[in-house]
Amino acid sequence: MEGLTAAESRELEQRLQKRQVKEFMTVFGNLVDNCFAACVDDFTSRALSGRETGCLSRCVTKSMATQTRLGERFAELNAAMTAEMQKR
Amino acid sequence: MEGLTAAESRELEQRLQKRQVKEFMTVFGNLVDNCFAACVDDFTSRALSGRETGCLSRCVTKSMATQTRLGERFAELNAAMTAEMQKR
Amino acid sequence: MEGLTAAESRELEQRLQKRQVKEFMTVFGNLVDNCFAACVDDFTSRALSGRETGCLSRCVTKSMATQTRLGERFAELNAAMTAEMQKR
Amino acid sequence: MSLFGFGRPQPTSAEKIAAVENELRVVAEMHSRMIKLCTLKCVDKTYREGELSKGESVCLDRCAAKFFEAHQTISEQLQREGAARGFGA
Amino acid sequence: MSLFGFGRPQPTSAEKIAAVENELRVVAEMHSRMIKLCTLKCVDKTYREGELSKGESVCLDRCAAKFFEAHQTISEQLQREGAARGFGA
Amino acid sequence: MSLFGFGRPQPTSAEKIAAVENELRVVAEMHSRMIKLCTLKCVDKTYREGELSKGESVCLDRCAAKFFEAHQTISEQLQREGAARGFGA
Repeated sequence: MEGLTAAESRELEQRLQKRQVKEFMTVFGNLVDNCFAACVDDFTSRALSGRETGCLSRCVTKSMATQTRLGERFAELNAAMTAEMQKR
Repeated sequence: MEGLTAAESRELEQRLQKRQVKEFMTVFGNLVDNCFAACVDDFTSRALSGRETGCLSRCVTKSMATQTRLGERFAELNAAMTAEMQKR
Repeated sequence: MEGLTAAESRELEQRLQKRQVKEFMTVFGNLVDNCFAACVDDFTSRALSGRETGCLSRCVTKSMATQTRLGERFAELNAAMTAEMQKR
Repeated sequence: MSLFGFGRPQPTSAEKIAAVENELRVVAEMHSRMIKLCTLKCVDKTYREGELSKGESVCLDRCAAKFFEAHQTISEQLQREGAARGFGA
Repeated sequence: MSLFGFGRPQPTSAEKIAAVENELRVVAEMHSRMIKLCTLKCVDKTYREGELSKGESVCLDRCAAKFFEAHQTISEQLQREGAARGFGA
Repeated sequence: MSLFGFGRPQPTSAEKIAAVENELRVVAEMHSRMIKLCTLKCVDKTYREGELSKGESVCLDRCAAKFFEAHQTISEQLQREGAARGFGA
């Protein structure tokens, strides 16, 4: 954060917190969309069936694993790209 | 809105109005997307055909009915969930 | 922009620049989504194949042509609609 | 706002700017919506060609015209029926 | 904030407003998500009829209930497992 | 800004903050886009298993690498051709 005064850094930090909240909500929302769309299909009752509950639970676990894995790859690839750009 | 001063309430109200406008635009946009995607399919002319116009009109009516119905369910379920949480 | 003071115009202009950046990012993001989804399908290697690269390149060119063409139509139709509304 | 606004007959700067901004946002959203829908309806997704074919170009032109017509039709219907049914509540 | 906040025991106006706004946004997003998903699951896309059929109406009611249950189930699982795995990092 | 900016050689606080914020937003959007696309390409949607299979894991790794390459390729092409054609106008 070079070139920012203390007041600017504070302001920026507040905005970043807001952004993180927003991003978490986007990721969470996409997860709900995906898992509900993939797992819930039986509208003969008002309550989730055992099959649906199980599917949702596996979907959440798998989505979290996917995000963790892709997060690691993203960090590596982003670091490599940044290093590449600074060499030029 | 307990714990807010008059000035804070005014500020909040303005933001909520802005949010409502935004939400209406999202809902309206999704409706346009859905109905256009479902109803318009004939690109041999520049003007909507009678069939397309009829389909769009029924789609809008049905989408509004869907939103009204789901809005009622949402309010009930949200009230029940809030009551449930306060019991704990 | 009739009815705005100089200070208001400046403020508005800054917001419009921010909006343009945001819109460009949306359009760019949709293009990446579309072209990646349409062209990349082979996950037996880490690097893009010649076929995939060619497909991506044609997809970008065609998407830009689509946007240029639709941008022209949008401007014409919007002007016609505005003129129509002022006649009433 | 109209109920309690008797003390300030002029819209504030923020309100005027918000109004202009809002109008431009509506137009911009409509534009990007049209691009998305008409690309979906008209453009071949195999991307064997990098240029728009004649058929695709004509389809895009017609799709744009139909999109505007549909947009206006839907807006008018929503205003008519939505006012009666309290749409969006 | 809880670690370094000892100098200001009261939340500022901006913080209080942001908290209320945020809560309302969560509810609004949940609402529009439910509309999208349950329309997809329950409403016939040919639009041969302009009114909801009995079957569609019942499906929407059940879909709404299932959506709330699923939403809560997923939130709870994420809180449990996410805390352990550092979800979102 | 570069044409008329001779009166203020220093970027304002708001401008500096906006620049940092913008860069982070670009990265964040790229990240969430990658998650969406690679999940779609690689993860089995029946959710019979709660863990990623070996095949899915390898597919995700390769998909991430291809996504970065595609992202860069597309950006470069847009800069080349977009400058010439006035893309986004």
